[in-house]
Amino acid sequence: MLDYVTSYLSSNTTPGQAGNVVWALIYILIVFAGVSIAVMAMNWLERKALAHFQIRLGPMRVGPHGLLQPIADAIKLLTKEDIIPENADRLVFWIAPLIILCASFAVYVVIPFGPTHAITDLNIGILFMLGVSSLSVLGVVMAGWASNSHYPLIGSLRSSAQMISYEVAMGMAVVSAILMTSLNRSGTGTLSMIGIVEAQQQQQIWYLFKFFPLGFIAFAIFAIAMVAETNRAPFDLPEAESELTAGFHTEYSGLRWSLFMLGEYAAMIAVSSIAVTLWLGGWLRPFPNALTGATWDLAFSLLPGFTFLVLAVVAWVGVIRMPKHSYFRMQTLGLAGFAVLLGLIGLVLFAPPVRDRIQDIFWFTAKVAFFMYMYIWYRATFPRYRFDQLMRVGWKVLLPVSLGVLIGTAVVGMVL
Amino acid sequence: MVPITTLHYLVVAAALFVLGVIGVLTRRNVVIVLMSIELILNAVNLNLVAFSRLWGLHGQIFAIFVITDAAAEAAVGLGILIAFFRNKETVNIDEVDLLKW
Amino acid sequence: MTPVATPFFFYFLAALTLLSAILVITQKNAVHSALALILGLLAQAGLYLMLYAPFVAGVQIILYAGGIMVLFLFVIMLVNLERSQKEEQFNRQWLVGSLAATALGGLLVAVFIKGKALFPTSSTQIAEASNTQQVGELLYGQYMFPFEIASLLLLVAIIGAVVMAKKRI
Amino acid sequence: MPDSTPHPSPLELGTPDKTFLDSNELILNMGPQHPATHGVLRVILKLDGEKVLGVECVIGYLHRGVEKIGENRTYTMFNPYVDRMDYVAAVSNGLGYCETVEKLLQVEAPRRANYIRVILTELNRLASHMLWLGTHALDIGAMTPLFYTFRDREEILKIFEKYCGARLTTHAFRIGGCQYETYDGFERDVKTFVDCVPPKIDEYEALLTSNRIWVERTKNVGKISAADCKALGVTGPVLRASGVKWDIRKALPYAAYSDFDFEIPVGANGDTYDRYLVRMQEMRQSLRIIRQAVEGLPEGPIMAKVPKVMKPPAGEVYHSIEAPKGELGYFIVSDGSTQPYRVRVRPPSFVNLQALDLMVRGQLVADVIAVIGTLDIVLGEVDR
Repeated sequence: MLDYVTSYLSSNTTPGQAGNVVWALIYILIVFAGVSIAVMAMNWLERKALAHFQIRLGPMRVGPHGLLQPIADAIKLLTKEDIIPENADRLVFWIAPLIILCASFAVYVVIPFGPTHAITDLNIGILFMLGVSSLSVLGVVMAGWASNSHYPLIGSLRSSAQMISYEVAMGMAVVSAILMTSLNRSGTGTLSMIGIVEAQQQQQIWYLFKFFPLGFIAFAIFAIAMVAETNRAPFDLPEAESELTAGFHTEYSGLRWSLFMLGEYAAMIAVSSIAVTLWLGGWLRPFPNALTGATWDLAFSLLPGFTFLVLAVVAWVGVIRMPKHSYFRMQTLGLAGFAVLLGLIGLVLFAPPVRDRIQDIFWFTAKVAFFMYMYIWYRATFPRYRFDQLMRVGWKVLLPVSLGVLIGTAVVGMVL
Repeated sequence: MVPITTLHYLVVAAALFVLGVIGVLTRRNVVIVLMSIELILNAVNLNLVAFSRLWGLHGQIFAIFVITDAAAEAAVGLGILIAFFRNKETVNIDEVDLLKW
Repeated sequence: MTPVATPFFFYFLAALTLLSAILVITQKNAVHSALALILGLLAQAGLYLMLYAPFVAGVQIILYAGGIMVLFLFVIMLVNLERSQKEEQFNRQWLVGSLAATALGGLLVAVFIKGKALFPTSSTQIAEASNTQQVGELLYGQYMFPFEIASLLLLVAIIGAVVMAKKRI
Repeated sequence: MPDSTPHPSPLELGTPDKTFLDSNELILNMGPQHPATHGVLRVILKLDGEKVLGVECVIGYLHRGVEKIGENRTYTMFNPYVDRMDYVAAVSNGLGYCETVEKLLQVEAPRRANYIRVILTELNRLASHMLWLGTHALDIGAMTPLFYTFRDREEILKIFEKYCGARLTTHAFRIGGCQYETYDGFERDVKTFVDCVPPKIDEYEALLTSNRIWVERTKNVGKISAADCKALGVTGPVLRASGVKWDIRKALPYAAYSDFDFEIPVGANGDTYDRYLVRMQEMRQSLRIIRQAVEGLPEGPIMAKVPKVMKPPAGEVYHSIEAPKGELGYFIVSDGSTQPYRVRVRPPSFVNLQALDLMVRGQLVADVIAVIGTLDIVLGEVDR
């Protein structure tokens, strides 16, 4: 058993490539559990960050600083009555959230958290990702139709029109990044997610900065399109509550509604992962060219543990600032426990074997977290586009620009 | 267990083709007839890809062309359907019996 | 990468494909038909993967399941009439039609069994890892002209669909 | 000036007899329970796809018969009722009513009372505009300004609370002056507030004014020409955004407004963006007025001599003030008894709402929401 674990730890391929079913299953479990936890954390973080943007406190009651709020929410949603409208198409109504959930979770099969930390490495990785994530349109359309109500139907039509429109620009931007992978000696590019990051490593540049500003424009297009693709502000018109109440999931409640939310957040993380993989160097650490040498390597490898220690200190400050009243004792203890937990994780991350293994995951997660923060930031800042303006942006601005970038990348790549 | 050969795929494709043909011949709803046509195209695709295993990649290329063709067919077919529906308010294929209205 | 449990997955996916195809042609509600078709298309993508055609599988998912079927669902929602579900689903010649089609199927199977000997026993080894590159090279090399024709076809289809479906142009 | 443009014909409502796909026209009912109609307004939209062919407002869901109540109460007793019309700008309502009755009684409020009235009314204008900004931005999808404006509006309400004990329906003024002398520290509170608000307004503007999406959502949306405004009797910021420099505070000064130096911001295009800019400017001008008033706050009595039982001479009087939403007029007919013979209110929201149909024709559904927001209606005032 131990041998098995160690043999895995020293392996240099993903479980899927190695054809190791057991490890693949374990990985699938880890990744899906991790994503579910990340979604819950994201839920808390979004409410908290949004609240602080808006000079509010956000959840404060359930657990210290509302840390247990997502769990309370989950319990509430699970125990809620599951209402199916009288005239709804029950079968389709049932399946729709599952499709969205499956589509957004299936994407994680190919996301490379590290050179070996991926469930598998498909050689059509990015194609697979785009394809599977485009399947969630089906869920949206079905949910709107099955509810047998006007607002969800209009919401779902809008939503699917939006997702399909932005998929085009998104695909073009992705293609221009893939073109860059072929700029090596053998002249063969790759669609594999791991291959794309390795190409960036070989070319010693993140594609964000490649052929500046071409790579940057492609990235910007993708970054805009991915917000539209996940129906988030400022492109959240399917859910424009001042116009359509809640869009395609108006009639959903309880568990099924929470599946939609889970799917939405998982999709947000998934598209951010694509962006990170394609343009921000995936698991590669920042400044690999400028800050080289053993010292810098050590410093960067200590960063994950250090980050957790900082978080622990922040949490501990929270403990100190808790009101000294018996009423708050449980909360204080809970927060102290959380701080200690963070600190322990930080310490564990300093251990050399863990450190080496965990580094790529850390950088990948940090980059994705940046995008997650941007999502929240957009939501706090921007008003909502009108539908025709949204379509105009998608078709008349992003698509031509992405085509131009694609051609530009091809030409520059040929010349160089 | 018998190893899976190309013939297995061909039988599946043939069955799919037959099901598609049955759908086209028997259904009255235009939308489902169009979907049955997609089934037929898919059967062809499966055949092409299965053969590409024997004789190189050309089959796959043709499968891609067939998919393109299916997209075009679906778009035009559904466009016709909408125009038809607008005028007659039915999706019954038996009533598509006028060349011009 | 060698596929695991090939027979199992083959039979599973094949059964899924055929079952969903049967559902497509028997369902009363067009949306249910479309859902069954989507399931079948996905199962077929799995079959393509087993045939070492990952690129076609990807295209199948993106174009068919993500594109064409959404179009179908859109149109079904626009033309979904309660009436059409209540009326007769099969036309009068359904028995003749099914018999003829089954006969055709029988013919095909007979041909397969007869001509089994003609099949090459060894399949050519297709390098899966470079499948996409090879498809690309063929598509932009040998099949350049058909490729352009296909794009023209799509353009014509777009214009045609718009002309057909738009109320006033 | 007669209106030259042909007026839109009233909507012919009715369900389309064709099915969903084929129908060119779709009747959609928005409200009365809709998050974006600012209360219980019901709007019936006639749509061609997403394009609005016309709207019809169904009002009266909040009708309480305020005018009829006025005929059955003495002049003093009716005073608190007027606060319940435009509950967002209760102080303005009270000012209008008190001044009208004073005009009827032919008494003048003392100078100090007038100054206090101006300070409170302008503070109320700020509060009203802040609430408008927050909800308008929320309708268009920007969540954050709502919280910022409510934070700052809270300060105003605190001043109200300290002054008269109530936050929303203040009943701050009495016929003939004010009942309450300013509390200790009133001037300091107001000055602090006036000092700290301009950066806050800058903050709102930083979030919205040059925000591309905001500009795209509001520019050329809900346009209305000056001529149409005049023809429909539209007043307030909506009228000024169309380029008409009409503000009763300047044109027919009341209270102590003639003492202060301020400008009337006007727009040019009469679209939603201009109305936004005009209101933002008005907030700054209000601050200017408050500063002048609080710095020059005179000493003296706060109440004129008015009889305990008011029996104004028979006659009629119309008086109007510039409420945050437009011209708020009171028409009171007295028959010489203790109760008015007839009270008629000219509510700015009600009149401005009539322009909705004209403003949204040819626009999209999403614009209807933006336009309802920009009209800044309060249903309590529309329905009375």
